[in-house]
Amino acid sequence: MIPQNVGVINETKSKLAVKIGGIAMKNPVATASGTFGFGSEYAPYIDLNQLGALVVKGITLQPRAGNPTPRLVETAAGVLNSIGLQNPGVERFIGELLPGLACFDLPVIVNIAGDTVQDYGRLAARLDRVSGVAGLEVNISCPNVKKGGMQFGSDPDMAAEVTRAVKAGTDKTVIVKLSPNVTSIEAVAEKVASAGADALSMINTLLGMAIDVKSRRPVLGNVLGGLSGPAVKPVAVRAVWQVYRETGLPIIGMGGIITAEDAIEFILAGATAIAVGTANFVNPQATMDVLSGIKQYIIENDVQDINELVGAAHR
Amino acid sequence: MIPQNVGVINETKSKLAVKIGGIAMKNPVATASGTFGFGSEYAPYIDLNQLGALVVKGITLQPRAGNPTPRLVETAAGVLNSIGLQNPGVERFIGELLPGLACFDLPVIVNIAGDTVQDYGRLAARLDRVSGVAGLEVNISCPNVKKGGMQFGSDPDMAAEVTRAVKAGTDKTVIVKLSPNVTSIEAVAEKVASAGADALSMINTLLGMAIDVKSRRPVLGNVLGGLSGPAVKPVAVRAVWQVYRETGLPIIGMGGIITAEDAIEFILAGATAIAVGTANFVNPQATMDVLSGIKQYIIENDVQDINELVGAAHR
Amino acid sequence: MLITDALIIKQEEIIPGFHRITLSAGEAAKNARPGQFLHVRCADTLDPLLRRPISIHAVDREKGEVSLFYRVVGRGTALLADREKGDRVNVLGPLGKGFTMPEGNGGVAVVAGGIGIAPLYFFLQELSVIKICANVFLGAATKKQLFFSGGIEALGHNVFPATDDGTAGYYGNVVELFAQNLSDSVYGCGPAGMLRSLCQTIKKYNIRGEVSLEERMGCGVGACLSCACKTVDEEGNYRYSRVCAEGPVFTAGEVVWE
Amino acid sequence: MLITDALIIKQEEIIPGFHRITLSAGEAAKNARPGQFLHVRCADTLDPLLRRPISIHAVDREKGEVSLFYRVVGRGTALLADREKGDRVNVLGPLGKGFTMPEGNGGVAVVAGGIGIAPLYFFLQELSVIKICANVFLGAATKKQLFFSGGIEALGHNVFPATDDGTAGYYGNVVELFAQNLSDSVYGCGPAGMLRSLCQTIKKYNIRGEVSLEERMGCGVGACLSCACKTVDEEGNYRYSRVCAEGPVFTAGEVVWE
Ligand SMILES: Cc1cc2nc3c(=O)[nH]c(=O)nc-3n(C[C@H](O)[C@H](O)[C@H](O)COP(=O)(O)OP(=O)(O)OC[C@H]3O[C@@H](n4cnc5c(N)ncnc54)[C@H](O)[C@@H]3O)c2cc1C
Ligand SMILES: Cc1cc2nc3c(=O)[nH]c(=O)nc-3n(C[C@H](O)[C@H](O)[C@H](O)COP(=O)(O)OP(=O)(O)OC[C@H]3O[C@@H](n4cnc5c(N)ncnc54)[C@H](O)[C@@H]3O)c2cc1C
Ligand SMILES: Cc1cc2nc3c(=O)[nH]c(=O)nc-3n(C[C@H](O)[C@H](O)[C@H](O)COP(=O)(O)O)c2cc1C
Ligand SMILES: Cc1cc2nc3c(=O)[nH]c(=O)nc-3n(C[C@H](O)[C@H](O)[C@H](O)COP(=O)(O)O)c2cc1C
Ligand code: FES
Ligand code: FES
Repeated sequence: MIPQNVGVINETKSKLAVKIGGIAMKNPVATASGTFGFGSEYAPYIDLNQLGALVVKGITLQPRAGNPTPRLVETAAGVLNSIGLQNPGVERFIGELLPGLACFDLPVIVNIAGDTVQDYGRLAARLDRVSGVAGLEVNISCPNVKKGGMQFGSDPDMAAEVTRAVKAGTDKTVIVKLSPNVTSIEAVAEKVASAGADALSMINTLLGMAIDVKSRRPVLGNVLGGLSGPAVKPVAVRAVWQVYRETGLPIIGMGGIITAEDAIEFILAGATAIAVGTANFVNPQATMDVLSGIKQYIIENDVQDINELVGAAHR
Repeated sequence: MIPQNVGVINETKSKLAVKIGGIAMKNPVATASGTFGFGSEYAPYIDLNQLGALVVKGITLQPRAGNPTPRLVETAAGVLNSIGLQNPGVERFIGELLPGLACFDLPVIVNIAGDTVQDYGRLAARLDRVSGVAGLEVNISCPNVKKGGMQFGSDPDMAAEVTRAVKAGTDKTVIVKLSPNVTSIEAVAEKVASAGADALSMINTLLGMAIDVKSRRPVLGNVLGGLSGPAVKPVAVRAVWQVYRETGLPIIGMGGIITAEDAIEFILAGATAIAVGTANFVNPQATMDVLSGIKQYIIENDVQDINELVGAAHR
Repeated sequence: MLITDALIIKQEEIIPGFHRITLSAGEAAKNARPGQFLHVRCADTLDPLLRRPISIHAVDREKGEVSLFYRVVGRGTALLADREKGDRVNVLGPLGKGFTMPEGNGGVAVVAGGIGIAPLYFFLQELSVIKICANVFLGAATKKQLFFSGGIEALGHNVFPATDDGTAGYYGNVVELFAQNLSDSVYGCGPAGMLRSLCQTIKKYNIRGEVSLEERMGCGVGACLSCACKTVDEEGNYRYSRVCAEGPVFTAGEVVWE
Repeated sequence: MLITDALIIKQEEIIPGFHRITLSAGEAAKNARPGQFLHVRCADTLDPLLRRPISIHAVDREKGEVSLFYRVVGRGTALLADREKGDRVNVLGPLGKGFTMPEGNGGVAVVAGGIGIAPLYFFLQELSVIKICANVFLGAATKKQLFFSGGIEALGHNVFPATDDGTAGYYGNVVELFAQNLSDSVYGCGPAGMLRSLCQTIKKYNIRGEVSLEERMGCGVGACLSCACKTVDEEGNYRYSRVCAEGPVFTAGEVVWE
């Protein structure tokens, strides 16, 4: 019996393989930047090797202390955060954190953020030389940092400029992460695509805030924050749907994925891979539960290759 | 004892009075357009006279059949809808529906929508002559109608043009309803303010969609829909907060208000009045529950006049 | 029409996945008419947010009790099934327009597909009060899903079962079975496909017929226009009617099947 | 560190609004150290979404039971209080860094404000295992909120109560009371204001001290950086530490109060 089972599992495995630019993922399930630390935090709960890809917390050139607290507040079926890109900087990331991931058999994607176009170019060039980095996810959309973030992501031309700078700095796969806080996400996607992006990921958080009626003050230390979690899923699925129609680039879809059904919704909308974010907080095994649910779905629905499902809702 | 109580109630009442442009509201609680029909639907459940204002379903020049079904789907702590402005047209509204509201003692605000700038101007002119209409809420943001809606609301100059057309057509209070599906809601607000709007209301629904993983097709008949309900509250509060800083106009705040605390959050962010939408579906008495909660809050916190709270979180 | 925190008197699982819940709701029991529904709040949190429409299945006016018969298909109905005797559940209603009670002495038929018997049982209760005996065509996938046939006979009606797998009664479609046993008027409820063919049969033989429809609902009270269903009036004008207000019961002639 | 659907053995309302819940969670009981917490899923729906951190209050290793002592302050804790014996509650943990158990024979004090006794009770259980007797300064608004003083004495410790309204023990602030009865090391938990003044006292008299802090949490496992708390190291470098990972227990010297 055992060899048979293994056969089934291996078969399912190969049915699940997807590609994001030059990154081969053994399955479509990635982690969303900033929700999964640098991977090791979740190693006690899941086998990281089972993940399709690991996307680490946003990295900047210099270390950042992050925003004042509170940095997180729960909202209806969602979470507002304003971490403010707290991170040890690219050098300490490369020197101290990345080596720990070398023992795992999975592509590591580094999420990068900068205050200037040059920052992005430099980060790309710095990481280009580093083995163990499969690709870069370019955060042009983080709404928490006053300089940079918001502006790059909300202007198609600026977004394209950042993309070009990153592409110029690296031969690794470049994934540009789009913000939903724009009038036309398709317009940003198109410009970013023409600027040479290999793939897109979406969505970053929605700009939001909460006020405490007792203190009559904003809850978050930083006043504004980014909304994530199930609450935003309809917006995220819509964004993937729209951008899939406009560009031919592979998409990593995210925003409120809790279950395998949520993940499949994104795939049907046009995502080649998906990322699990806020759900990790609720259930540290969420990525694995999503993965096994996807396996079940493709078996039950007799899907030969997960890539058949990508964008299937358009047809 | 009885006279004393009456005194307290009257006193509370006057503490609750607010003004939106030329519209005097006895309290800040209005209904959100499209969620409360033409008022009479909720008359079995609440005393309409207790409302601060009634905002009716969107009205167009000609009758509209609306979108194919399904028109509504539940999402996490929210609802996606694509009603498609089904309405009997302005003439039948004036002839058949408005007279029924004459017996109620509350300002009636008519939500209007058009495909062209001229449509808006004509609707305004037509309603200008009609008594029983306290003001117009200009829907430049409905994402459900392919022509009109989306475009007007997402371009500051177009939004301003619509505002001017409506202002030219009427002396009644003109409230422009802003869409959150824009890169900068402040930019739209500023243009609309300079174009002469008397007040703003926000937010309309967020553009979203849902896909059925069984049929692998979009759930809504119209594919895209508008997201409302508690899920969107952080985005709505943020929009009110941002616009309050930029313009001096009174704001009707809405988006996910279920409880009095939610309403107060909007007021603290800068809303002079608030509207209850999706919550009516959950609880037909939601408007009254919100109102009594606001009363309790101002008594407990010894607030002399609700207007003191407007924008208090900025101070 | 009112809102009540109704006490749960009984929660029964008739067969796996099919529940009957009995609520103490005196006002609703007094005012309910067959074909009307309650709009049920299955959870107190914001997720799931909306109420769920469930037809009134049976009424005991003396005890002031209302029963609902429902199938667990998703989160809302699963949460409702979790509630126990002694808990309270918030209901809004009775809502909507019910079946027209037949007058005179023409033959009356009732055609139910699966869970579609839910509102029709109440209709049959009321028929037996006015001493009308109906032919009841009960369709189901399989024998054990032929619900309440004993109870329906006890009310004085004739039951004609039909099953898709032939495990009981007629082997095949319940509408076919009805077509072989026509009557002057017919009342139907069930899956969309079945109602569509029932409406075709009704038109073909030019008999009187009413069907109860389903559509996703927001408010349940006619305000939000989400529960639209395409209808045509006698002059041939098409429009969207509200299932919650103009329905859920429509005449077979009104409904436009697309 | 693990995730369990723990069976509720007991749910007690100690005084209105203050509950103790006892869970069957063998692994957690075995591994827990005083000061650590469980990350508790109070509801199964998406609203509320996040887990809630609650300190481990008491442990019975033999029975494999863990107790939490919590105050109902919002939706999550209210939902937790609604759960009954026999229900299951999903918990993640034990998480975080606990108190350093004292070594040698210096005097040990414990200072708790209100619900702050929650984790300290477990610490006192462990102290009595290693035969250390502590002076326990229990502060509360009023007499009936001086929790577990009998149990603490039964563990062999000395209890010094202080109440804001003078209804029992010292009339005033528990930190003041401690300042009048200093010891070599002190362990504190309670409201932020109280901990701040406790840290000042600790620095002023240059004694050893640890405090358990609270911050809003996302993941609870160190991944999201939301539970930041400003700390300073021995070289005077400021940084944000994670309450869930580097804490919740910090030395008094590390914490930067702003
Ligand atoms: C007037 C009316 C009377 C009804 N009476 C009964 C009854 O007596 N007994 C009974 O079991 N059911 C009845 N229904 C159907 C019942 O409302 C749905 O099964 C229920 O809302 C599903 O809720 P859920 O949260 O369990 O499922 P969800 O998770 O919301 O959905 C599960 C599946 O059901 C579909 N669905 C959800 N709501 C509807 C709807 N309103 N119409 C059609 N499909 C839907 C969804 O597409 C999905 O595939 C009635 C519906 C209406 C409109
Ligand atoms: C490490 C740690 C251990 C804790 N141990 C205990 C314990 O043993 N017993 C106990 O009763 N409580 C403890 N708490 C506090 C407990 O986590 C909160 O009371 C709980 O999360 C509130 O959830 P809620 O849904 O009931 O309230 P919510 O509705 O979320 O909030 C109610 C109020 O509490 C505030 N609040 C919510 N979460 C926090 C937080 N994490 N920190 C500070 N303020 C918050 C909110 O601002 C709000 O005013 C601990 C917190 C931490 C971080
Ligand atoms: C606490 C937190 C921190 C985040 N940090 C980052 C980040 O550093 N870089 C980034 O591109 N996105 C960041 N995000 C956004 C997520 O990667 C993701 O785009 C978003 O949360 C939507 O997915 P979700 O709803 O599944 O969480 C963060 C989100 C959260 C909740
Ligand atoms: C079913 C439905 C219909 C709506 N119709 C309209 C409309 O006709 N015109 C309009 O300006 N807004 C319309 N809206 C938007 C609401 O007025 C409101 O802006 C939005 O729902 C946010 O508030 P809420 O979260 O409280 O529902 C509609 C919303 C819903 C849910
Ligand atoms: S459900 Fe709102 S109109 Fe029918
Ligand atoms: S709660 Fe996520 S890092 Fe502490």
